[in-house]
Order: sequence, then structure tokens, then C-alpha cells
Amino acid sequence: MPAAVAQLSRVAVFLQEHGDSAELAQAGDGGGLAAYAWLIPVVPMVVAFLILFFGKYSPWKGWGMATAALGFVAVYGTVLAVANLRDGIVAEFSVNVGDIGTFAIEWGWVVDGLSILMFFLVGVVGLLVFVYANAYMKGDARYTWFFASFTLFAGGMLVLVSAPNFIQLIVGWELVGVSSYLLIGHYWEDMDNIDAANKAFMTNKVADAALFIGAIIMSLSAGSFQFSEIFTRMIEGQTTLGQFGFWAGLAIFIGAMGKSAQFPFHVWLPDAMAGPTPVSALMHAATMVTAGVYLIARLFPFYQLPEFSGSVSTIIVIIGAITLLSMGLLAIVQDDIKRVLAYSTVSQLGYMVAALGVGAYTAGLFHLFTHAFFKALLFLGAGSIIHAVHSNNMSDMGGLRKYMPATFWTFLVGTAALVGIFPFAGFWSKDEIISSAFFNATNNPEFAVWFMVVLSILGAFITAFYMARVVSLTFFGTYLGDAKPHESPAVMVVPMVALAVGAATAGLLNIPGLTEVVTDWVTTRAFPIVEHHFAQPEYFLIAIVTPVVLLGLFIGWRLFGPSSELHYTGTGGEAVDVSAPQRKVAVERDTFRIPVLYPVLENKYYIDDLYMNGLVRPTMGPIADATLWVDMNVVDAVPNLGAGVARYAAAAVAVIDDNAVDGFYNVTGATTGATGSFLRQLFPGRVQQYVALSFAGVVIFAALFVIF
Amino acid sequence: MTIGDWLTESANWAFLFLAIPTFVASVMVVSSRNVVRAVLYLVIALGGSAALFLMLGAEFVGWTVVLVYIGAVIILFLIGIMITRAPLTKSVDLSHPISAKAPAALLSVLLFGVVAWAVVESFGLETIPLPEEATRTGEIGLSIFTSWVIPFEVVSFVLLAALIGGIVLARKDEPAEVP
Amino acid sequence: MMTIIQWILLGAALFSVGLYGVLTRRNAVLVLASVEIMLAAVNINLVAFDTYLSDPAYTGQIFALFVIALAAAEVGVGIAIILMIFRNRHSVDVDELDLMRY
Amino acid sequence: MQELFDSGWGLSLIVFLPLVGALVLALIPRRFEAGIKWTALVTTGVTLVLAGIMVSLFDFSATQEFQFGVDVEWIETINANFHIAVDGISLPLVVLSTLIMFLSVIYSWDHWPEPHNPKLLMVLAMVLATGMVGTFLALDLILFFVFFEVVLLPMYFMIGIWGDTGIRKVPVVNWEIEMRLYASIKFFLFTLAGSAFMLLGFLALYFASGDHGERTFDILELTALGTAGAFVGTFAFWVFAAIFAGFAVKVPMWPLHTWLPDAHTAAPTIGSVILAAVLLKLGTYGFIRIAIPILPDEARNWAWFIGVLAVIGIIYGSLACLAQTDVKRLIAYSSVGHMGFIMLGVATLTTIGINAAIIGMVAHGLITGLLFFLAGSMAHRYHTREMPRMGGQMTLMPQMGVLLGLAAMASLGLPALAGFWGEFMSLLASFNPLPGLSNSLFRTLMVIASVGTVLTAGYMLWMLRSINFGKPSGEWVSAQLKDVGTYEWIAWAPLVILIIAIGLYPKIVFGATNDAVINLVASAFGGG
Repeated sequence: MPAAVAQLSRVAVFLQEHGDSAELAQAGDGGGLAAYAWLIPVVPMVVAFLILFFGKYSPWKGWGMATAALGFVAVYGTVLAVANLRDGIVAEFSVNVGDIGTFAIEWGWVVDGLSILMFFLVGVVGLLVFVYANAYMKGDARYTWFFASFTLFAGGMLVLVSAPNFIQLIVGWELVGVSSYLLIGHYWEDMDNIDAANKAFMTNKVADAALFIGAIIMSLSAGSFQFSEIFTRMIEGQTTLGQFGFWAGLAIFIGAMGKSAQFPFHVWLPDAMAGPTPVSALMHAATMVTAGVYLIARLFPFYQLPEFSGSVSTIIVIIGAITLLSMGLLAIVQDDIKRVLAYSTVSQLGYMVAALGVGAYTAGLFHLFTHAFFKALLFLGAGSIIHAVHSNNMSDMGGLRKYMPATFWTFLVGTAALVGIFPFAGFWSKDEIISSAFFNATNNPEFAVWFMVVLSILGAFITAFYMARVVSLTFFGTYLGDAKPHESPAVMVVPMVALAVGAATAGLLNIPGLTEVVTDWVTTRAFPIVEHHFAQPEYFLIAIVTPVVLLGLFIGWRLFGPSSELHYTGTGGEAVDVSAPQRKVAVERDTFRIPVLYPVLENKYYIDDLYMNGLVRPTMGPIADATLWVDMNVVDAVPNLGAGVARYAAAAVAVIDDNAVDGFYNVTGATTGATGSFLRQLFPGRVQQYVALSFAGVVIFAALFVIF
Repeated sequence: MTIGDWLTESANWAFLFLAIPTFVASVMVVSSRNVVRAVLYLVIALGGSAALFLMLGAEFVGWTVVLVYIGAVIILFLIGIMITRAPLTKSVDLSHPISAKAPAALLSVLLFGVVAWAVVESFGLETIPLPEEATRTGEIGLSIFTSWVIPFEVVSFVLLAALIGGIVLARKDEPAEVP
Repeated sequence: MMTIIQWILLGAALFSVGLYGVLTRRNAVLVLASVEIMLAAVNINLVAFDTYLSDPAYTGQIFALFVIALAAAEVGVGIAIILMIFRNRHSVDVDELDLMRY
Repeated sequence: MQELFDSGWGLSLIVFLPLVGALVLALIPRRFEAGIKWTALVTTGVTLVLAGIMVSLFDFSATQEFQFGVDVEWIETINANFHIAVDGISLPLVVLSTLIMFLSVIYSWDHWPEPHNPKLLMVLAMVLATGMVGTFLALDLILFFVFFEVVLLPMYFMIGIWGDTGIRKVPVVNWEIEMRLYASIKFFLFTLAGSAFMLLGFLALYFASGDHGERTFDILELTALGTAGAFVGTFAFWVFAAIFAGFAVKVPMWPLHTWLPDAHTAAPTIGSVILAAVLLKLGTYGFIRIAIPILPDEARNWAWFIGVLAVIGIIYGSLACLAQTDVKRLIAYSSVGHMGFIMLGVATLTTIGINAAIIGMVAHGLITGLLFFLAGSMAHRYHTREMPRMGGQMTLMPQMGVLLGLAAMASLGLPALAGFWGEFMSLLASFNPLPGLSNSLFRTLMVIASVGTVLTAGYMLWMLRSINFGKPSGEWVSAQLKDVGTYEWIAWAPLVILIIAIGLYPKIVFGATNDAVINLVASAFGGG
């Protein structure tokens, strides 16, 4: 690393031209703390297998082991985070596990600001979710199995974020994918869930193919799988990456789009809600979907050098911006509370991706950080509600604030953080993204960036609107469900409260000009990060965005709140018996019908249909069938026909031979079918026929020998 | 060497005297319509060949042929014929019909033609020395037990295997006792 | 002056006759008999060449002896097999021995 | 032990011990079944142990050297020698073969296919073992050819006797014929036709080598001649074509693959396992050991063609899988795709590509072996191979379901499992093929092949969906299906462990192959 840092001349020039705030972090190597950080990914992986084999016989049926593992990660991650903030840690370790040609295949772990951020998030959020899951999953037929795959899920993410090279990154990437497949398909008796799991896996696999290609291009051009090595050679100008930079950048970004569910790869995420709610919470907060954002951040030195990735950044900005708005719109029309939150996640991921696209590295990761808290909180809240009312649909809810006060208040904190109410977490992080975009737009007027600025402000409005809708329909009005709602047990409430504290305060860690903890944290990298540094919050933008958000909340409340005429008004307060027709009214009321737009949203922009009818069904159906048909009838026809011709020839010359396979002997026994059938005609016998054939061969060969 | 030289050599007359009956007998073996006669013709053919061996001085081989073939193998054949209840009179289905015989004959003639051609091309009219005296059986024995001892042992194993194999194959499996 | 070719031609002729027999005979016993003729033909060749080459080790003659021994073994096993087939199928017609074909 | 191997007897034992076992088996009467089983087990077990000792004595610092060799005269008149030796390229494959044989015997312990004849089955398996290991070790073309062909007959009988007795409808010519007959004959004729050409190629090389000294069949001498540029021009083109035909049928490469689905489907379980796990590798191994080193110039000329066929195989095999309902047939077609990746690696002619091919061969052997074991056991229990009739296996037989899931994941190239390396590294290699080959073509192939990885995932997930998930259909709810049995566990556990171990620590294979491959490529293509 020091060697790499020493050779940054080209970057130095780059910095002079573009940057004003970038500086190389002065960092230590973390000592033993970093040297033993391999435990972070390894412990959960090992524990996952231990649970699989011994979980049933262990105390708490595997939950104990899983939680202990995550607890270990949380503690280690926190210690690392503190150490990083104090001294800065940049270290990298690799173990060779094989050489292929001149390439070394290595497992390793990288400990720097970025990976520590992820360790911390996965550990802390994961621990809280695991604790929560103990109660949520109680009574599940595959309780132990669940914790085994859930631990594998967290472990895979840790393998991914600790990766110092592409190979390990891909390993972690796919481990996350396969464990999410297991978790989404957890209730596999129902084929719908399996279909959702397959959809997630396949969508990711398509993107992964692109990631493979991107990784291959980068590694081969630079001559190493290792990120630090690639960056060093890139900066020294030793690579042939220049000519492929755009394609490598694009392919890797497509990979990131798959995991981070960016438009148009978002289709798997809402369906992934088929998994148990704790899975959704972790998947949306700290693992899986953040992997794409992490990947772009990890490769940020590549994306910030325009000579390599060039216009990919523009594409990233546009994709992010489209995602943040279009997915927010989809959240409006959902009845399933988890789906609303799922679309909301995609929308927020759009913010992060777009932020990285405009070069706002810290802002993107800061939003990732705060989002982890409030989105985990919202999902746990939703899970708590679902646990109580035994339904995912908001048309079965209503008026729950009376029954579940703790859930209500924590959910409200999460909502505030998500929509960006001062001083909750989302306010600070979203504001930083919009400020960065605006700064870029004014200094470097480019259509894409202006596009993003406008869409992100619109997105803030939409977010406020649908969150107001969710809160109104769920906690206000009359309860419409069948089950008897009740507050969740303490083991579920405590994690929610803990997360609520995080959601409320996490934003305070990075107030421009005041507390720049996260900035210091995530820019502790071996390679310099170039970005604009704000000396103070952009009051001008806050003055625009906050009213927009408040307007969104207000409209949402007006339309769906208890005072709205759309709202089903019972006697208010206590639960009433609500019959089916009234439930139907409730569903009607929920659907906010904007002409033209509504059918589009209802059908998710027709993208799912496009994939199904344009890609999946033709491939699985006609194309596959046609291939098989060709195989059986065309490719295979040559030998079969050859045999057939020989066979009919044989039959035709008055030989008592109705056995199909003898046709084969004609082809090979004699050199040609004709000779075969000729000889067959001569020798109707069986055993003797072969004698005759062989002696005929002898005669021919002998004659040849004599002649030549 | 002219045809005259050849005809004046008395050994050649002896050769013809032995070879022609041998050949005719073997033709009868493959064409006779009576199965027993076919086998008896085989005796003549083999006897002829034994005599030819004697003429070449291969005394031991000749007498072995007489002993093994005429003494033992023929008996086996006859037993085989009897046990398989072959018709002892003339029979048409001993051979394939003429449509199959013709190509077989063609093939045989071709084979003979090719071999004859090859032989004539390579040996021409080279002569073969008539042996002064018959090969001593003792020398053959010596050769067998020095140069050829391993093949000899192998052959003995084969014979043993054939013996056992013949017994196993031909033995009639007694049906399981029904109590 | 005997020529070598007369011996070899005799051998070739007997061999061809034997082959003809193998190809045309339907009775399995006679097929075996034809095989014997082919073997005898081979023996004649072997012994003739032995004399022709005046081999001190008598390779030709000894191989003729081996052939005779193996022929005896072959006939023994052959007849046993024919017996078996006859027992199972009540026929020794080789046309009906079609288990080897598909 | 060191002396045993240094003197060359060690390798000969590994090759011929199974044959000795076969002879012993032949002497044991059919009714002593226990004796037959134990003899087979001990034979393959000792062979495996010997192979293990060979690995422990193998000098991994010189994997490019041929070690423990024997070179004695065999057929003097044509200068064919009994020359066997092991190097880094053949080492993993020898171990794979002996392991698979051992596991097949264990699996057979209580799975005898009908007609019940353990003796013959085991004799054939032992002969197969000798043929396979011999092929991997042979360094003489005639010896190689003999071993290559030895494999043919036992497999033919295995399929023909114990194969599927169902009826196969052959389209185009409208026959209905028993599956096992059709498959066995098709297998036999395809392979025989290929090897006939191959033999011609070998003979041509033999005669051509006469122009540069004594005629020889020795692979090493021919390699030295070939790298020195002895075989060029039209002659070399046709020789390569002949050898290509022999190996391409065995691999099998599209469009010579059609024997494979029939043979795999019809064969009894251990037949399918051996066929998939080892026999297919004879072809790819032949390319690496014979075709490329001896005819490097032609390998370069043919590379694009091999690459294109390989990629067609990947896509085509995967699509054919998507249309399958028969689980064994699906796995069989998946082999076409996977062997496509291996051949793509070979076609790049780079160190990475050939390394990828070898680890791909090992991984495919382990994974597809396991898949066929599982498919066989499932067919044994369900008495059907039709996937639409199955379902809910995770409820019926959870252990079997988990193993199937693992094998399917490994097969689709999940990283950290063995299948990943071959697939990913093949793609990697085809981005930068040997200098002189068309970059743009191979990069296009890379992109298409990566679409193949997606399709692979598609059909594997589809298979899991049909077999493992959902509620068991009424047919099976009350059926008492036995979950994975003891012998099955013993036979499968080593495969599972190796799949994971190689996935995590690919040096198990690369450690042996890398130097050898670098040396091979360097001598054939000058540093490439």
C-alpha cells in the first residue's frame, strides 16, 4: 500500500485539476486488529455450516450460534470503526490458493474505511435483525435451516466486502445470491415463492454474467485480480485498460445494477418479499442490495478517472435517477406493505447509485449508512405488524397505533428518517446527495446531472407521499383485519427501538462543517477519493427540499388519512367486525388512481411482462423445444438416416432382415452401405456372414498389398 | 527350370499322387450331402496331409496328425454327429442354397487367386531341398523344451482349460431334486 | 526339383476349400470339419517353409504341432458347445444361432 | 514405496491392478456375491491408495517433468514401447479416475442394476478402470490407442446389458427400438468411427516421423519433433483433422454429441457416472496431451473452429436442457454444455485456458458424477425419471434434496465450489487468446459463453424447482421413500468434500497443473 501510494503522480495531476478537498488519508495498518479481521467473514461462514449440521442439537436450535456469530461481527466491526476513526486503518492481506498462468488466485481481506463501514453495518444491523428473528420465526418448521441460511447470507456479504480481489468479490457476490435464493424460497411448499427465488437468482445471474465480463476485462488488462494492483497499474499507465475502460466500467456497473436492483433489473426485488420479513430487513438494509453500491464505491478510483470509465459515469447517473423516481412511483400503488418498502428501497438505492455517478462518494455511502438503519427499522416494523395481523396487505390493517404503540412510534421515526425530516438521519444524507448533484450541475453543466437534480427532488416528494400513505393506512383509521392485533414481544421491540435510535441520530455523524465522521471514515482508502467538500449544509437546497417533502406528506395524509373521504370510517378506535364487502372498499380506497399513469404503474411499467413474454417464455418454450427438436431430428438424423438407408437397402435386396440395428452394421461392417448390402445379399447366414465379411476384407487387403 | 525338369523329378509325381486325393477329399468334405461321409472324407484329407508331412521329412508331425486327428478328432466328430441326431442319409439342408454358395465360391477362388498371385510373384520357381533324412524326433523334443518351452506350457494350459471347459459345457445339469 | 510354390499353392487351395466349407455349411459339425481343413492347410505351409528354410530350431514343425494341439482343443470345446446348443435348441443349424445379432 | 514408484512398477500397478482384479473376479463363482463385492472393493481401494501414494511422492516442484516412468520395448517391429509416466497434467485425472471407480464400487454395494449379475458388471468396471488410467498415463500413441479402445467394449456391454429397457422412438426414420440397444450401438459406432480416424492420424505421424530419424510412436519424441516444426502444411492439417475427429467424438463436441444423451440416459447408474466423470475426459485429455503439443501450428489454425464449436455446444446444450423432462437426459445435455466450456479453454491455447480446461475436467468429473449418482438413486426410488412427476423432494427426502441442490449449484458454476474455476477461467482465457488468434472472435465467444452461464443457471434452477420444491404430489405422499442410505453417503461424501475443497482451494488442482501447462504452452507456442 505505501508503495502504491507513492506512485500516484498521475493522480496528483488529476487532483490539481479537479479536486479541492481530496487528500490522501494518513492511515496506519491497523496492527493485529486488521491482521485478524479475517475472522469477520470466516466466523459466520463456519457457524452457518455448524448450524446446518449441529444446529438442531444446540441451545436455541441454532439461533444462539447465529446471533453469537453476528454479535462477534458487530463487536469486531465497532472496534474496527473506532480504531479507524482514531488512527485510520488501511491494510490488505492475501493468501495464495493457486496460480493459473501468471495470475495468482488469492483469498484475502482488506481493512479500510469502506470495508469497515460494511463490517459495522452488517454486524450491528444483522445482530439486531437476528435477535428480532428469534421471536418472528418462532414455530417455523425449518427454524434451524432458516438460521443456517441466514448466517450464510450475512457471511457471504462479509466475504464480499472484505474482498481484496475480483475472485473473492465474485465468490461473495454469488454466495449472497445463492443464500438469498434459499431465503426467498424459504417457504418452498408454495411454488410462487420458488418462482420468486428463481426470478431473483436469474435476474442476478444475468447481471453477474456482465460482472464476470467486466472483471475479466479489468483483470486481464491490468494483469492481476487484485484491486490495489489494478489501480496502481492503472495510475502508472501500465495497463491496456484504456481501450476497454468504457466496456469494463459498463459491464461492472450492469453487475452492480443486478444486485442493487437498478432499473431495469429491479424486477426481482419486490418478488423477493416472499421471504420471511427479517430476511427482507437485512437484505434491504445492509446486505445484498447494497452490494452493488459497495462495488461501485470499491472501484471508485477507476470510475473517477474519466480516461478509463469515461461516459459510464453519465450512464450511472441516468440509471440511478430513473430508478429513484420510477420505483418511488411504483410504491404508491402497492397494497402489500412490504412491497411498498421494497420499492422504496430501490428508489433509495437509486439515490446512492446516482450519487456515486456524479462523484459524490461520501454522500452515496453516507446515505447507504443511514438507510441501513431506517430501512431495517421500517421492515422490522412491518414485520411486527404482519406478525400481529397475519397479513401483508394494508387493506387488512388500519388503526394499529392503539394496539401497537411501540411499533407505531418506532415506525414513525423510521418514516421521518426516510422522507428526510430534520434532524432525522435521512435528512442529512439525502441533502448531501442533492447538494453534491447540484454542485456538479452548476460547475459542470451536463444534462444528466441536471436531470438527476430534478428527479431527486421529485423523488423526495414521492417518498414523502407514499410513506404518508403507508402510515395513514396502517396506523390510523379502523382496524379491518381478522386476527387480533397485539404488540410484539420485547425481543422484537428492543431491536426496533435500538434501530430507531440509530435512525434518529445517525445523520448527525456527518453534518458538513460540523461533524464529518463518516467522511473521514469512508475516505480512509489506499487510493485518493476526489470529491467536492462542503463547508456547511446547503441551506438553499434545504429550503427547497423540505417544503417539497412536507407537501408530499400533507397530500398523502389528506388523501389517505382518517379525515379523507376515501377512507373507510368505522366508529374509530376499537376493532370492529369488518366484513368482506367493506374490505373491498378498503382496497378500492387504497388505490390512488391517476389516469393514464395508474395502469402503467399497476403493471410495473410492463417490464415483468416484457421479460416473461419476450425473454423467459420464448427461451424456455419454443427456443429450447426447437433446439431439442433440431437435435433429435436434424443433428441426429445423419447417423440415424445413414443407418436407415443401409437398413432399407438391406431390406430391399430380398434379405430376410427386419432388424433395425443391422443397418448400422452395413455402414460400418463394410466400408460403405452398398458393399454391406451386397455382401448381405450374398450371405444370408448370420455367423458366417461375419466370417465372409472379414475374409472379403482379407482378400481386398491382400490384393492391395500384392498390387502395391 | 522347365516343365520337363519338373516332370522328370520323381518326387513331384509322389507329390501329385498325394496332393490330388487330399484336395479332392477336402472338396468332398465341404460338399458332400451325407454328413457321415463328409467326416470320413476328412479322414482321407488329413491322412493325405500326414503323408505329405512324411514326404517333407516331418516325421513326428505326420504321425502326430495321424494319431491326434485320425485317432481322436474324427471320433469326436462322429460322436458329435450321432449325438446331434444328424440324418445319416443324404440331406439337402447340410449346406446353404446355391445362391449363397456361388458368392462363397467366388470369395474362395478370389482368396486362392490372390494368395497364388502373391506366392508366385515372390517365390517364382525357387526350389525346396528334399530332406536327406527325416527330422529326428529327439531334436524336435529338444527344441520344444528349450526355445519353445513357454508356448508349450501355455498350450498345455489351453488343453487343460479345453478339457475342463468341454466337461463343464457338455455335462447335463441335473434338474433340481423335487422332494 | 520340387518347387516351393507347389506346396504353398496346395496349402492355399485347401485353405480356400475350407473357407468355402465354413461359409456354406449349415450344420455346425461340418463347419468345424471345414475349419479343420483350413488348419491342415496352414500346417502344410508351416512344415513346407520349415524344410525350405532348413531351420535348425524346427520352428515350423513345432508350430504345426501347436496348431494340432490347439485344433484338438478347439474341436473338443466346439463339439461340447454344439452339444449344448443342440440340447437347448434341438438344432445345430448355424442360421438359427442368431443370438449374437441385434 | 519410493523405490516401488521410482522403478516404474508403481504406475504399472495402478494401471494393471484392476485388470488383475478382473481376472480374480472371473474365477469367483457367481453365487459368492460377497466375495465379488469385496474383491472389487479391495482392488479399487488399493488402486486408489496407490494413487494417493503416487500423489504424496510426486515432486510438485517439477510438475512439468514426467515422473515414475517406465519405458520398455513392447512391439519391437514398429518401435512401439510400453511407455507410461505421470506429470502434472495427468496426475489429477488419474486420481479422479481411481477415486470414481472406488466410489462406484461402494455405491454398487446395494444398488445392483437388473439383470442381476454383479460379477460381470464388476469385471467390466475393472477393465474400464485399467483402460481409463492407462489412457491418462500412456506416452506412446499405440499404447494410448489400445487403452483408449479398451474402454469401449466394457462400456458397450454395460449399457447394452444393464441399460434402460424402455422404448426409444427414433425420429426421422421412425423406428421403435429398445433404449439400451440403440444407445449402446450408437455409442459404440460413434466412438469407433472417431477412433478409426484417430488411428489413421497416429499412423501418419509415425510414418512422418521417419523423415526425421527412426520412426516412433513415442509422444514425447513426437512432441519434440512437432515443436521443432516437423509437421506442417497440408499433411499436418489432415493429421490434425483425423485426430480431431477421434477426440471430438469422445468429448463430445457439437455436432458429434448425439450419442451422449442416449448413452448417459440408458446406462445404469455407475455406467453413467463413469461415462460422465471419466470417459469424456479422455477426449479433452487427448487434445491437451497429443493434438496440441505435437501439432502446435495446426492447433493454432484450428483454434477458431474448436472455439466456435465449443460455444455452440454451450448454448445448444443448455437450450436442449431447458426442454428436457427426463432428469438423466437433462444432466447428460448439461455435460455437452460443460464440456463446451472446457473445450473453449483448450481452444484459447493459453496457459490460463488449458489450466481452466483441466480443472474444469476434474470439477465436471466430480460434479456430474455426483449428479448422476443422485439421479440414479432418485430413479431407483421413484421408478421414473420424469421431473414433472416428482416434486417436494425436500419434504420426502431432505438429505437427497440438499445434496441435489448442492450438486446443481456446483454444476451451474457457483463460486467457492469446484465448477466455478473451469467456467470462469475459460471465459477469462478467451478474452486474451494466444497471440495470433483472433481477439475479436474469441471475445465474442466469451460474451456468448457467458450467456451460456445464465442458461445453465436457468435449467439447473428449473430442475431444482421441479424435483426439490413444492408439495409432494399425491403419488408420493404415502410412499415410504428412503432417504440417502449409508452406502450412498459413503460414496458421495468424498465427492461433496472435494467439490467444496477444490472450490475453496483450487491449488489442489492448479498446484499440479500450472507449471506443466506453462511448460507445454511455452514449448508449443514459444512462451505464449
